[in-house]
Amino acid sequence: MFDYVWLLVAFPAAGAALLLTWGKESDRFGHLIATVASALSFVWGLVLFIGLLGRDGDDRSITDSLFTWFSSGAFHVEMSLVFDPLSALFVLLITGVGTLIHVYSIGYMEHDERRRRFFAFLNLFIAAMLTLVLAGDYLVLFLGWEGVGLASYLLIGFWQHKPSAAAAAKKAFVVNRVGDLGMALALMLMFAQFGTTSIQLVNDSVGSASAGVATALGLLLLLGACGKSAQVPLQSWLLDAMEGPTPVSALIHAATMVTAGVYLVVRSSGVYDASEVARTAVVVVGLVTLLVGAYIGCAKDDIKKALAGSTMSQIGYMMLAAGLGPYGYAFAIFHLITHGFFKANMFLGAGSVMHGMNDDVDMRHYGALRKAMPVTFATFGLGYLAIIGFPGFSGFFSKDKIIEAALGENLWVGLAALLGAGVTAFYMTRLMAMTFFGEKRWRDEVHPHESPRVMTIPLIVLAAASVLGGLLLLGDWITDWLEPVVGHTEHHELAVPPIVISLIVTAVVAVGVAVGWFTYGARAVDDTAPTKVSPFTRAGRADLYGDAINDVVVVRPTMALARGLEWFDRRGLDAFAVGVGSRLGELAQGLRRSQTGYVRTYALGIFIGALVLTLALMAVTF
Amino acid sequence: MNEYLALSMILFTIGAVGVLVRRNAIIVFMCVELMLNATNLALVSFSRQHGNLDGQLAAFFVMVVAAAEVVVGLAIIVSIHRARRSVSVDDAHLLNL
Amino acid sequence: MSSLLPSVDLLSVDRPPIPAPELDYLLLSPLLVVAAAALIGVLVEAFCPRGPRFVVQTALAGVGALAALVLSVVVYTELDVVEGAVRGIGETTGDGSVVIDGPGVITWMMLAVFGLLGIALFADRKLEGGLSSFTGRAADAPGSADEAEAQRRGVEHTEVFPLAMFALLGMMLFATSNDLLTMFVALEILSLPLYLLCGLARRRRLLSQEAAMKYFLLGAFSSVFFLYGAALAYGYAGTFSLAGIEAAVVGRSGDDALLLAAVALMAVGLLFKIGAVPFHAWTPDVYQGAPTPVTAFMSAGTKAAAFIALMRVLFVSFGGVAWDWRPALWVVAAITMVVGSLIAIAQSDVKRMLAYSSVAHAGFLLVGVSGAFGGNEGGNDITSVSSVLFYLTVYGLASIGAFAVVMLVRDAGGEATHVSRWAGLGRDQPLLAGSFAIFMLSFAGIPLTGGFIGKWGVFAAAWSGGYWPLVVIGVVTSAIAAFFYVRMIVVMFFTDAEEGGPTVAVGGVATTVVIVLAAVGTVALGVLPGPALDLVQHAGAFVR
Amino acid sequence: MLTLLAATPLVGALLVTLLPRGDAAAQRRAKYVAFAVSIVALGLSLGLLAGYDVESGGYQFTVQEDWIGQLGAHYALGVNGIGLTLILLTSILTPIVILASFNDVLPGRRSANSYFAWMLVLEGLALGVFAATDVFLFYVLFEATLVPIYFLIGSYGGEGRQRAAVKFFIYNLLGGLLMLASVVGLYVVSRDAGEPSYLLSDLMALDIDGTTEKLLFVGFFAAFAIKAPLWPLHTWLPDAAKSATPGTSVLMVSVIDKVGTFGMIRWCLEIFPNASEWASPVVMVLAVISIVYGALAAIGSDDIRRLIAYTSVSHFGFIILGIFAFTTTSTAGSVLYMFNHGLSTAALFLVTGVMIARRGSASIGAFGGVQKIAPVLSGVLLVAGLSSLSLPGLAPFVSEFMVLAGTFTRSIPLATIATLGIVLAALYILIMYQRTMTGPLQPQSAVVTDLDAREVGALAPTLVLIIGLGFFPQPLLDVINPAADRVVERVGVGDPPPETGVAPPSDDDHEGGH
Repeated sequence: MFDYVWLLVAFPAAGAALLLTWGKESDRFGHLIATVASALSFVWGLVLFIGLLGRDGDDRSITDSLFTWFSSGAFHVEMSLVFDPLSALFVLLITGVGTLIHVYSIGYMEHDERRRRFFAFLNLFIAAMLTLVLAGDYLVLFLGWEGVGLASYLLIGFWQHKPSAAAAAKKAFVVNRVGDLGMALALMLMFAQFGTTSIQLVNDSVGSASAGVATALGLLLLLGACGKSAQVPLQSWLLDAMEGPTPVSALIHAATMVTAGVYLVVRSSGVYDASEVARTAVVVVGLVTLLVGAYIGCAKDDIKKALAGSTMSQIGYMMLAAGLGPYGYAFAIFHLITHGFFKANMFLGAGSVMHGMNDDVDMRHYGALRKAMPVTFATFGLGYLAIIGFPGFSGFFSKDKIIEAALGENLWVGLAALLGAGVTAFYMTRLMAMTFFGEKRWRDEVHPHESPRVMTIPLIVLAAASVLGGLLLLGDWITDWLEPVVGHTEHHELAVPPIVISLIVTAVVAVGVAVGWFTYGARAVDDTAPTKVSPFTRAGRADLYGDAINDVVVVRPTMALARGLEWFDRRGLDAFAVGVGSRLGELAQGLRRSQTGYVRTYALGIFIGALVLTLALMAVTF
Repeated sequence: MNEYLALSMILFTIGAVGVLVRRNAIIVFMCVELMLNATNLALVSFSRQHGNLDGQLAAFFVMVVAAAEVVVGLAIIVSIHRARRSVSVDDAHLLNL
Repeated sequence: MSSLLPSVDLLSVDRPPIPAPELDYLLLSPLLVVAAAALIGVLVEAFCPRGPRFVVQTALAGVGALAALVLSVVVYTELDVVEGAVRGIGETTGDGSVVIDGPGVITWMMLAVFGLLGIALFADRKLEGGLSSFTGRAADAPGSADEAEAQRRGVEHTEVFPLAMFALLGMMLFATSNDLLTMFVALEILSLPLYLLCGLARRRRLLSQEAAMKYFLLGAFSSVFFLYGAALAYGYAGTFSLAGIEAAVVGRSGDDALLLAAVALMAVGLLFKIGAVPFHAWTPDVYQGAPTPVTAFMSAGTKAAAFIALMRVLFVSFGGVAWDWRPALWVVAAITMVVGSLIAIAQSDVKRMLAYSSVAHAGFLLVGVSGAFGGNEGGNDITSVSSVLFYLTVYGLASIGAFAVVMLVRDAGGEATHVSRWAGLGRDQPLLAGSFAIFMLSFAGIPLTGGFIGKWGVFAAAWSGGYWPLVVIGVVTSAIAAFFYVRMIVVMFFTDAEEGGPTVAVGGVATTVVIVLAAVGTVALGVLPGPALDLVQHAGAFVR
Repeated sequence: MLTLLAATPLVGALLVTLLPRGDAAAQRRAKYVAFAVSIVALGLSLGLLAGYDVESGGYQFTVQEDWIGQLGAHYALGVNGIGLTLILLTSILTPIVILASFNDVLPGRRSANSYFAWMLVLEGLALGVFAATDVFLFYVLFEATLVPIYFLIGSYGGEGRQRAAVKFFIYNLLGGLLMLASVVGLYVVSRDAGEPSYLLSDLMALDIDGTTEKLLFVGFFAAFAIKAPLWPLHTWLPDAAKSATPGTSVLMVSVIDKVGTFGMIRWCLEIFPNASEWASPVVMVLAVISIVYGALAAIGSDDIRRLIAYTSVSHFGFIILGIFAFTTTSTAGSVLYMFNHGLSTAALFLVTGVMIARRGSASIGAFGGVQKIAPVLSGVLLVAGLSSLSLPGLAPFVSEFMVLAGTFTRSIPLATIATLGIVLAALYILIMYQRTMTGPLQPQSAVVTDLDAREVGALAPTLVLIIGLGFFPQPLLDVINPAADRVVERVGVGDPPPETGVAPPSDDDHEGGH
């Protein structure tokens, strides 16, 4: 019975289909259907997971070949799902967090007249995301990949009446498409090289291909990963994506979808193992994004954007880990999972705050909310401790391991990661302080209140997970668990024992917290953003000019080219074709004038014609 | 022999040029007749050259045809003259372009 | 001719008896019956009272043409098969002055059909309120009191029927003449009546007379060129007989300059008749000025007769120097297609547009001629002759049909030939406009109309003769030409009628029948051209 | 069978023409009859599909009669997988178009009878074109399709229809006539080799000398490239699409333009394999230019109908690219693409047609926030648009990917540039969607009411097929593959083998059991 992997996808997919086609009468209970679908998926995932636990390490993989998607010539694509240790973890994360967010959304979206559709899209997302992680073929993965992109597009732009939301949705999709370019080319390269796009086969055979192929594959996949995971240089869409309803930000743009890039890299371990260059590229991308994200996180007053910057940064950590090779894969996934918990927790917390603050997102209008919203404060606080890596909390273990691994790889990389940890502590402290501590800076009409039970219970559950997530590392469980997928992890021998590194990290974090507290917690905060700020702050507020650069380098030239070509097509190419016609018309008018009506002219024509004809015939011969 | 042929060609050309330069329809028509007669000259001289009578015979046919043409042609020109009081070929250019 | 009279000194006292030429009356019967119809027509004109004269003349001409058609069919079945270097059917008669062969007889049939259709149009008296389309009394000055008086009294020129029969006779003889002198005489027999017919329009008489004068002067001018060419050919070969000239050309027994000049000058005369550029200038003026029934008849008939004559001269007599004249013909064909199509674009008068279209079609036909393809060894192929015969048939049908429609679209001043006056015709008269559209599509060479198969044939002949670039020019020109045919359809179907648009007169039954027959024929020849193609292929080459 | 199929719409057209015209009831009757006829045709072609032996591939349901012996022309019909696919497309789309066009406002006092009759005529001719296995018959029907479209645009279209109709006609006629030159040449070649014959099978057996083959190829290709349309011969399409009714546009772009790409496979590749190979570098470059150029021009368009037309230029670029890449995958992908593009473009034209008709303007700027008042309409537009940008899970993705993957094995640079098209596709669709459907409702757009039941009924089948074929394209591919195999074999280039082989998956890999 354990091979019904497809049921995992089927529940939410059916939910989505049902809700999208059912009429208005399902408005009343549509959200329940969606939540149940997601929960069923979670339960079934749990059953399968337990089934997997009961097996030997070598046998922990269920392949469910559904049908041939398409097959032509040498190209054969099987619609196959693989439930193995890696995808199992993801399934649980996605359906678990997903279900909680469904529940939360019941409250959050209560007054939205299009709530049914919102839940349909959420279900669609769950289905697509599960397809992504369960795929046994890169093309099926791509199906899920684009499916989550679509769901993300729909949900970012859910409040379509806001032009900014619609624009953000489009931007997310288009930027992701740039990444997809890499994905698509990688898929083609696989087909050309190996005649298949099966994940298993490609990763098994990539070692026997030339290094160039592995590098190309690695870089192309990385491009795809950058798009989906908002890594530099394709990071710009994520901040705008915060236009979506907050549960969406929590589920898609924090906990699950944006980590798909990390999943892709880990899933393609065979490719990256075969190419040093590609691995290095992953590390560089991860590192840069880690710092850029953190930097942006420090400069934002919008609570969701600050969290979004943090998300970029944390995914940077994961990428960094994934780029470290077999040693880092497991830690990347580990951090991914813990991050999924605490970031979802904090986003939902932020949503709860906004719920109480009439959807205001400016932290400068918050302050002292810890009393107005005790549950939210408590759960958010736990998430905060987890993300900054407070000892004992999940983030402590996961981030620690990455920094440790990075140091083992390269001192400078490690130091940069360490710096990132300090900055993380700073901006998260800033966020905490501005939101929950200090003076009230509420607007007059705002009366903060705690959110309803349906929203706080998920917060509590997630907070618990944020605290306890570190348990996965107990006895190196997670590394052992993932070993069949990502290969054996060799422990790096470091110059200093791990405990020393932990201490250093904790110290750096403490410094970050202190700076943050003394800047924002202990002092009064302006309720409008100061305008006289350093260029560094301005750069941070402008997302380090990511949009501006895109605009100048890509968007405007493309649009100008498009408009120019359209003009050229009408006034140039078509005008040429039509012009040939009009020239012929003019020529015709000219020739027409030869018909003067004078009989003597006609006779002249005959005479000259006769003369020419005679001479021509003579000329041919003589 | 060649002299006759040359003369015939000259007459033919004169006739042709006459058609091109004269305005009076009657004279234009006479020029065509001149060309016909140039042809007759050529026919007769070729007949002489080849020593058979076909050419000379043909000349008679041509004369008959020319007479028929006169009949038709004058009828047309006269009717135009009645309508327009003019036999200038340049006056008749209503049909053009 | 050479044996018509013994070549001895005429002054000699000792005269041998003159043998009468041997005539095969059966083979000549189509010619004879048309000639008889024409001559009887003259007598009818003289002796029949005015009252029934129109009917009698119509019937006489109709019967004559019909008899010619039937007899042509009979003759065709009687033709002997000729084997040898030239594969064909037929034989010469009249001491070699006339050749009755496959292509010739098929042209007879074609001409007889065109003649019948033409006569039917001539006979329509409904359009002008009981009078024919021809002027009542040509001698009256236009706009004079006499004219009005003649109009009132209902005077009619019934001479048009014998004239048409004479022209038909000329055409038929032209297509089957086997020596240059006969050909010249036939040329004049066909031309002179047409000159007169052109000047006989009831409406717009000044234009009509002008057309007649232009046609006459230019026609006479060009036929002199033909004659002079014939004289030079005689000078080269010492005979007028086509076969004799062929023998001389093959033997290269004379002066090449003479030969080439002969080819060129005779070509001028013939190209004038078919309306090839630069000898085409008369076409638009005459087509426009002439009474529309006459235009219909001569556009189809003259072209057919002249093309057969052109090919007969070029292929039979001058086949031996084909490599000299083919390139020139290539150029003429190309120029004719291009110029004809281009100027047609700029026309705003339907009749004039059709005239230029006829020029363009002359170009397409010349494409087939310049291919000069006589078929592969032993094959039963589409040759230049057969493709041109087929093209002439479909062109003639569509042309007569189109001009017949022009007759019906009228306003107070007679035929409304300005294109803009045709706006919205498709809505009011879908069948009439639909027929006209069929003719236009056939002219444009759209599949499922005869015009398409026709174009296909001449292009195939040209390609077979190695002239594929000409084929490419031909197809590109077809696209240009399509523009004005399509524009007519746009005007008729897509444009809303202007105020006081033309009324479509109800023509006589005969006119309707003509249009229907032409339309049906055009479509039939497009959908199932097999039998017709069989016929023209079976005709084989010219017999000499 | 094929004759019956093609004749059904033609007879139906005659019937509809002869039905009484005039009052509303008569018009309604004409519409129902036309719709019923098209449904019958659909039933027949489904019967064809059912009776088609997928295993054996090849031409089936063949008919062959002499038509014009002297020319070597036959009345010869037959379908292989490629022809069958397009026949299905034609007979699926026609009823949809007819249903969707029920309430088209026709200019002047033109009758609905002729409008629907012309549509049926077009369907009949298109079915014939896809079934013809004789060049002459094909050519005749190919050219004949110009007439109904010409009338559909010129007589029933919107602003600028006459000009667009004439432009369409002359442009396509020019192409057709160039092909005629080659058709004539083919006759000469075939005759000189023995008996003239235009049968595909006979022509394939011909041994044409190199230069002649190239010449003849160019004539055929020019016609198909204009029809398809390939850059830079595409400029008739935006104008035609702008002026035609949506239904006409669908029939024109989704069905008739496919004759171009179909012709490339059926005639260019099969009769002139060597010349096709000779031309393929140039053609592939032009195809890639089409892809990028069409997409960019679509981004720059303000008129929705022109935009869709340009997207089609881009999509046709993919189809042509796949055909001239000469791999089984890309060829089969191209054929599938023809089908999918037909569906997706039909959905786009029809749904935007509804919008445009209600708003009275086709400018993107004339809409805004329509989603709020017409959620179903906007949903349909979104799905259609997403299929146009080849979202995985929707039908066009599979075909586009097959084309690209096949091309990639031939030329990496071309495939890479072509892949840019997927980014640009996202732009042109989403910009259009964003500007028309989202944001605050524009007051002028308030007239755009949601789809009614009939419109949903017309559009639903396309959406169902688009989604269904996105996941289950294999049944259709099973029909296409054998034919695609043969074509590639005919060209003789052969699929490039994978650079690095992989061990075939053994059954042991399926752990977890069944």
